[in-house]
Amino acid sequence: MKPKVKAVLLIINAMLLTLGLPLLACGAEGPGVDTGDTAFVIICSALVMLMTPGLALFYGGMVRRKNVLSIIMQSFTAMVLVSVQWVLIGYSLGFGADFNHLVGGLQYLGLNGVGGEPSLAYAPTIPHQVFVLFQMMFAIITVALISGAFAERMRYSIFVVFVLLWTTLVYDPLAHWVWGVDGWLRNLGALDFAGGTVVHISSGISGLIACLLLGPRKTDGAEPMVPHNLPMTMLGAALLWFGWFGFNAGSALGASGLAAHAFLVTNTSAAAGAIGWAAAEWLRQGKPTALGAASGVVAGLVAITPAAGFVTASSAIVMGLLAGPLCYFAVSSLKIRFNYDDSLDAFGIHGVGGIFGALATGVFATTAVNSAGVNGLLMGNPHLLWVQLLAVLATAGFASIMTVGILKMLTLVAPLRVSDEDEDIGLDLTQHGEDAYNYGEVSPA
Amino acid sequence: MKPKVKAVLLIINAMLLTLGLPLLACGAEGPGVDTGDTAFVIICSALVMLMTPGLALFYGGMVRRKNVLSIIMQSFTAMVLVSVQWVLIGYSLGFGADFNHLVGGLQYLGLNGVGGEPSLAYAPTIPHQVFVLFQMMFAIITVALISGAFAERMRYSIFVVFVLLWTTLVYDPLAHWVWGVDGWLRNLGALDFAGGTVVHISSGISGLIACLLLGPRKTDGAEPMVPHNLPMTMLGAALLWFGWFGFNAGSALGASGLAAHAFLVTNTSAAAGAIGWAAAEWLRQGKPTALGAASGVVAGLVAITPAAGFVTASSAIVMGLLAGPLCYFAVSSLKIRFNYDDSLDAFGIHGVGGIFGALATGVFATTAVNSAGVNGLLMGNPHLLWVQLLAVLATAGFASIMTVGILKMLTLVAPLRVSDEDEDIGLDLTQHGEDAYNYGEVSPA
Amino acid sequence: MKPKVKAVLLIINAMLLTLGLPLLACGAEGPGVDTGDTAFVIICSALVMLMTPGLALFYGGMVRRKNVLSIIMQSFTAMVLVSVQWVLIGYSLGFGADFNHLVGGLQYLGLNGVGGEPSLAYAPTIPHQVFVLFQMMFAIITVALISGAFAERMRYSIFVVFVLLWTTLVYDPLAHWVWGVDGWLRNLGALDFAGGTVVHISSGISGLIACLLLGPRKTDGAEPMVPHNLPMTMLGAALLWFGWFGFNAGSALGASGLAAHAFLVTNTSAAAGAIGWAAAEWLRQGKPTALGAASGVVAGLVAITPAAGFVTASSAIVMGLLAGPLCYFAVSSLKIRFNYDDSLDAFGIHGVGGIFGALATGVFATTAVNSAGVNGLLMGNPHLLWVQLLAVLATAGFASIMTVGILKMLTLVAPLRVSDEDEDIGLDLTQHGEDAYNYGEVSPA
Amino acid sequence: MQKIEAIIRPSKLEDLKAALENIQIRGMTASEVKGRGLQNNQKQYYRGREVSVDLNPKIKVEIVCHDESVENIISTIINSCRTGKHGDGKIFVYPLERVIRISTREEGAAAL
Amino acid sequence: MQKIEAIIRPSKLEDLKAALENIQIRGMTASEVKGRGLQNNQKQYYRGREVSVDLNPKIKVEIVCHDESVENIISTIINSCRTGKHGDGKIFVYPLERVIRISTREEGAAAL
Amino acid sequence: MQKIEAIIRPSKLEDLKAALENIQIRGMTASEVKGRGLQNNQKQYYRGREVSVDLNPKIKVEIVCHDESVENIISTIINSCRTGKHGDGKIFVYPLERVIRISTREEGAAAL
Ligand SMILES: Nc1ncnc2c1ncn2[C@@H]1O[C@H](COP(=O)(O)OP(=O)(O)O)[C@@H](O)[C@H]1O
Ligand SMILES: Nc1ncnc2c1ncn2[C@@H]1O[C@H](COP(=O)(O)OP(=O)(O)O)[C@@H](O)[C@H]1O
Ligand SMILES: Nc1ncnc2c1ncn2[C@@H]1O[C@H](COP(=O)(O)OP(=O)(O)O)[C@@H](O)[C@H]1O
Repeated sequence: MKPKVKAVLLIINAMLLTLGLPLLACGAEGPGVDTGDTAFVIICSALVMLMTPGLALFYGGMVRRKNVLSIIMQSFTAMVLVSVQWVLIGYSLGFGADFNHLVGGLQYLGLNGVGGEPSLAYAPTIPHQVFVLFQMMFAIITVALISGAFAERMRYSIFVVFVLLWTTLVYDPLAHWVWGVDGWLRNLGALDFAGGTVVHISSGISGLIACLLLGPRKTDGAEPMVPHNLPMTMLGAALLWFGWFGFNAGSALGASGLAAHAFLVTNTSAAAGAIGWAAAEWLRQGKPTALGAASGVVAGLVAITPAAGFVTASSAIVMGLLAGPLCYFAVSSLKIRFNYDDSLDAFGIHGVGGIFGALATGVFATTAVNSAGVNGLLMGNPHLLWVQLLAVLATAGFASIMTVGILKMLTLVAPLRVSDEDEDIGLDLTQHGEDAYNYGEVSPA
Repeated sequence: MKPKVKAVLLIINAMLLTLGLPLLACGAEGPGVDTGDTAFVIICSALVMLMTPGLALFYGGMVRRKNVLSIIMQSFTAMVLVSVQWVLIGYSLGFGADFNHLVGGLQYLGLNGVGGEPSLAYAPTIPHQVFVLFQMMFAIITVALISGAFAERMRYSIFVVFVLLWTTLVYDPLAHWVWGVDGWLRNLGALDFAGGTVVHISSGISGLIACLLLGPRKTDGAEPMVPHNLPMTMLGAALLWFGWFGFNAGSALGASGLAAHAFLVTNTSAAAGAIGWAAAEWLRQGKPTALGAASGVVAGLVAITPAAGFVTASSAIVMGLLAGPLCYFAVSSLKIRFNYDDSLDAFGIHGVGGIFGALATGVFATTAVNSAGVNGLLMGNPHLLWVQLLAVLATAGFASIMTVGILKMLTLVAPLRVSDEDEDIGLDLTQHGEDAYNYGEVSPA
Repeated sequence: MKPKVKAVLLIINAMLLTLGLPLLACGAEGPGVDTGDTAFVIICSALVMLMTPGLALFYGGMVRRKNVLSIIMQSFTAMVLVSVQWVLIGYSLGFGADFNHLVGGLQYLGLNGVGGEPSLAYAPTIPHQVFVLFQMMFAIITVALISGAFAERMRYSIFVVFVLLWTTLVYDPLAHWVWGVDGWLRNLGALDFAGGTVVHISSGISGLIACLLLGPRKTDGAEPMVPHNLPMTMLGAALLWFGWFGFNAGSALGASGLAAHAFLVTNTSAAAGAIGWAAAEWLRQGKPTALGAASGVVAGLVAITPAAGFVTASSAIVMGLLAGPLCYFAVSSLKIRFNYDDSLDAFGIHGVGGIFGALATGVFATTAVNSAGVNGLLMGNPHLLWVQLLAVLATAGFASIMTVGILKMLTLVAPLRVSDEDEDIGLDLTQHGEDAYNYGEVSPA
Repeated sequence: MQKIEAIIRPSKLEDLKAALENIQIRGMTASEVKGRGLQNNQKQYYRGREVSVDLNPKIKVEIVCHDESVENIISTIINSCRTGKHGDGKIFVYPLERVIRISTREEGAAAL
Repeated sequence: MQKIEAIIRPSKLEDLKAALENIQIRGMTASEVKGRGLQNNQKQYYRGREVSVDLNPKIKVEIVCHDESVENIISTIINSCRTGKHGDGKIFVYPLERVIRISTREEGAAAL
Repeated sequence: MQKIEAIIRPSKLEDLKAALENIQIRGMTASEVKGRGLQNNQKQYYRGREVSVDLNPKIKVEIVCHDESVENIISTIINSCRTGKHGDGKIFVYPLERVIRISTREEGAAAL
């Protein structure tokens, strides 16, 4: 071997060691692994992964054409960065051995010791790696969701740093609070089947904070801010709906009756959410819109997320029917009233719908559905509702403070927004040097 | 608790009870549940769910740009309404205890008694809820398919009512006839592996009836009726093909060799259908089209649907090769000849392809593939073909009569079509108050 | 029965027999079938199937609008033709009993003898047909990949024949070499977990050869060659990423820890590939592009494909981080330097990324991940790297020679390219008689 | 020679083409434009926000013709594109200095 | 009567519409065009290939008006569309022979 | 000053831009139009239905220039856009009353 080559190899080898990734036997299955459960959760992970591109289209169709690549790119960036961050440190912070009920320890750094053996604490019938994968997809979409709040104005380089800081400092600890063994919200008895607080409230609230800090999009002299491609948004909503089955049913962590139940109530609430939103539009505007139906689907999905393993199908209908109009009200009245520019309603749908869902879980939960759950208000246990409220407040409070901190810190380094002129020209050209569409013959040269 | 709050809770509680949804333990698995089969059918349900958005794009690309949201919205509406209807009453009408061989009883109203225990009669190795989910997705797509026949002219409010009536009065009983224990067509020995009669013939024939009753689209002064976005249609066809694996292979209700076989012949027939259609075009027009290939895929998929568990791969090739040109003939000659405006060929492909498939099942079925099946004509049993013919006629007759009844009744209430002026402006704007695309800088304000 | 009908039936029957497809019992499961593994590999097959439409969009967005249907149609054509070819002969050539270590025998012609019993040699826990399906999807996408190299200029009829010849004469033997029992590269100990050589090197190299033989696209007077619809490309990349989980994890042929490991490293390398590519762009151009991120994802996926079951997650990060910039260099500098018109960089990404991945497998492989694997250079075994190099050279050599042969032969029959005038007008209109988009009111009449 | 420029409703283009062929006029150039004037705004809704669209889609048809055909073409346009409601559009007539056909280099009347 | 044709930046259209309404001018026809001139090219990147785009998106606004309004409209356009940098666009004024409203067959001043 | 308006084949735009730069003409405005005339219709097929497309895609290029440049520009257009077949397009020349540059308020020759 040439010395130069040898040197390169040594460096690479050193990188590997620094990354701390052990060379352990992943192929070997531990006892207790069930192939059906494993197949199910692996495929569910793929489904959840598809939600982020779905979100990219859902959001992408709603922005003006000059910003469509920038918003899609933000979702891709979340996928790309969090995928690596999760392997290196994120999983460990979320699910490593508990530290003060607040965050996971560093034992799983670089997925050290995570292999084919099930994690008995988290998912005893599937390889530990499958649990890691499944959770990774949740971390990805959460930070991608936030991008809807400050769409069409944030500098791409700021976004890159924001993603890394937010997922590490906000998402990972929150995941530990709610799902980690000995996390304080979990210990308290807060119910969050598939991530209502961790995913939706945290991203929705952070989005609200971020759009307040960045300020509204320039409106004078701007073309009207209407969605540039609604069929794209509809496709995105459909992919979100599809992937959400993986999100909620997969959270049963096995191919069980509970998974089927979660799937059923998820679908039911999505449908009821669309009915509720479209009905509200029909009453108020005289016409139900396609964007409204799609938004209602998402509202229904958000609302049922914490509840999917704990409530009945009829409760899911009620929750969806309430969540739709509630979010419609948030995006059409609340936003105008308080005059913040949550461009694509990350707060209006994920924040509001998530808070509603967390509280509704406290109302509708019943152990008849899931003996591992807790009864809610309607079953005569008002206590759960208070616990849920506490979880909501803790999540919202933590997410707000941290997001303010992160963004204020970033402001010291560089402006968060693109210049007015760049905003005018559009982020696709100015941040990425690309034009999304070149249909016509009079195309660039 | 405040009395007002208490009242609201009481009302909600009452709603739940009225809905009749029991609070039973869904998480508990019965004996005999196989996690592999369960994983398989749950994921297949998700795949089938994705077919309806796939259809929305398939259809959406073919309409004029001013109607694209309206047709997508019709598919979403089917998803949304049938999802709730199925939980409340649809499943029970289809699969409840037999009533006179014609319809299911009301015992499963609100999914009462449907939980994690398998339904021994329908799917003994998966939780009952999984069977409910899987069948729900079939009910959804069936009514969505019809929308292709009267695209670009039906009032949205009429469509909403039509969906609810048609799925309840036509689909649910038909599902019982063919698949329900003691349903009369099932008792007769009619073979329909994955829904050729129930899904495709019923929707195709109903579409034909509906487009005859509504009358053709306005053509004078109209822009030429060419597809506005064929790549969208190609994507839709791909999603249909993908989801159809869930549709046909999932109908084995387990991760079995039969499922694999159904998957294989499904794919084979889809491919052969495209070859057949494109070859017919090449011969007659001199050029094979992309839309033709996509349409041929769908024709092949429709044709193999009733046969997927009963015929060999070579029969699938033959069936696809025949189905493609047959449907091509139906949409290009028959339609012109009889001068009905089946806008997107719901009848031409699903009706004609479905009837062909049902009969071809009577020809090609062999117990060598599936011992639970019956031999067909080629195996020396002409009887099956007669049974299949009877099933076709019964389905077509029932669907026609009911669709006429439903639409005639609706005519009494309100006009089925939008006004000529609204048709001119387009359904997106007039029915939904939205514009699908706002690409240009000269966009609305 | 009428004599005419009888004659038709006889002919069809004869066709069936000629096709040689046996009428065997597919529903019957053999012993050793695991429903979890079966569910997993069936669904993975569906995921891999979706990659080809994903590729169609990925490629479709990059061509000029006048050629978008033509490139999508090429992917569909690959799906359609190879689906039938595989059933009739392809599978047998790839996986039939070894003949001289070079190609499979004809015993599985028409899938003769392939049923519900597992193939002990290839996949002992799933029905044989599932293995057939899974492998079929690989054959389909491989030939579709090539189309990117000669996009926007090949005659459609030539493409049809090329697909049939190439898949039969190049892909099927190659699959046997690498994966077939007793194939010579497999015997040699070359590692190719999910198809780096068979799929990516073979298609990339063949693409290079083909674009050299066809010559570059006309550039004088042509509109600038910029992607016509980048959101379409991003969606395509997302579907590729999603489907690739089936491709790589499914290659474990069971729902095992190895599958989970392959999924994990696949995702990691995809993410690292995007980071690497975008970082290279950022350094060199000052801006990272969305197309660059998507291309980097694909580069990372290509690179990890042969290695997915053999390397650690940290190696996957390193491989991705190297593959991204390497492919970026290939498409932006190498291509300019050597002045070949690989329109959509089939060689630049699949060829270059595939060769890199195969060699990197020789460097990073470790039996700690998979005891059925071999240690690579970094674990002190330089031998594997030589074997991998040999596999690369053999694959590249064979693919080049055969592709030259096939295309030279075709040149004798007809010109490979469309006329200059047709190239100018676009392939959609001239080859397929269709216009992809008719958005405007000033549409064709 | 003169250029007649008609701004019409998109749904009238097919009728207009047919009517012009009846009077032996085939050559024309059409393009998509948006117009405002006395026609009512459209209402659109996006997440509860009402957007009033004051630029309506129109088609601009340009026909260059001999002076003596102008009157005939104008009345043909009016007859085929008129609904009597606001938004039917306008006809503008412009003077033209020269007309040349690229393929043959012919000028003037011969170029049409 | 004359036709004023303004080639402006896309981002100025809304401002221009508002400014024109202030001087009671509502009728106009707008369309998308691409222009080149002294304004700098844009740089785009596709797989490492730098593409220099020399046609910038612009909007063409056409306003037909009475001779006496021309001056007022021109200064309104300048005031609302001017940034002072290259690329602000041009105003062209053309003579017009006739104006007809299709819906009423009115000609001349009455047609506007 | 005059306005030269050329309707050309889309595939000739790049050639035309290059040819015009050779004679120091850079300013222009281009847009997409559809035209009919003597050029043959295209045939398209949708589910077996043959659709004859009589509006062919064209590009309209508008160049405002000094009277003395007109001749030179016209021959440049013809030279770079001519294939000799029907469908090459037309050149129309219009009189112009005024030209103003928005960014500087300059008028006339200075505005180009
Ligand atoms: N002053 C004007 N200059 C240029 N175009 C105009 C003018 N006024 C109207 N138009 C065009 O004519 C179209 C129709 O005009 P409008 O006033 O709405 O109705 P009417 O058809 O009754 O005149 C407008 O949409 C616009 O495109
Ligand atoms: N000679 C010309 N003929 C027609 N249009 C022109 C001409 N010169 C410029 N334009 C149009 O005016 C726009 C602005 O011109 P440009 O020279 O870039 O900047 P400025 O606004 O300083 O004049 C161009 O994009 C083009 O659309
Ligand atoms: N009378 C006309 N008025 C306006 N535009 C015309 C006229 N005749 C032709 N054109 C435009 O010129 C283009 C080319 O004309 P055409 O007659 O097809 O071929 P040629 O190039 O031989 O004149 C048409 O597509 C149309 O855009």
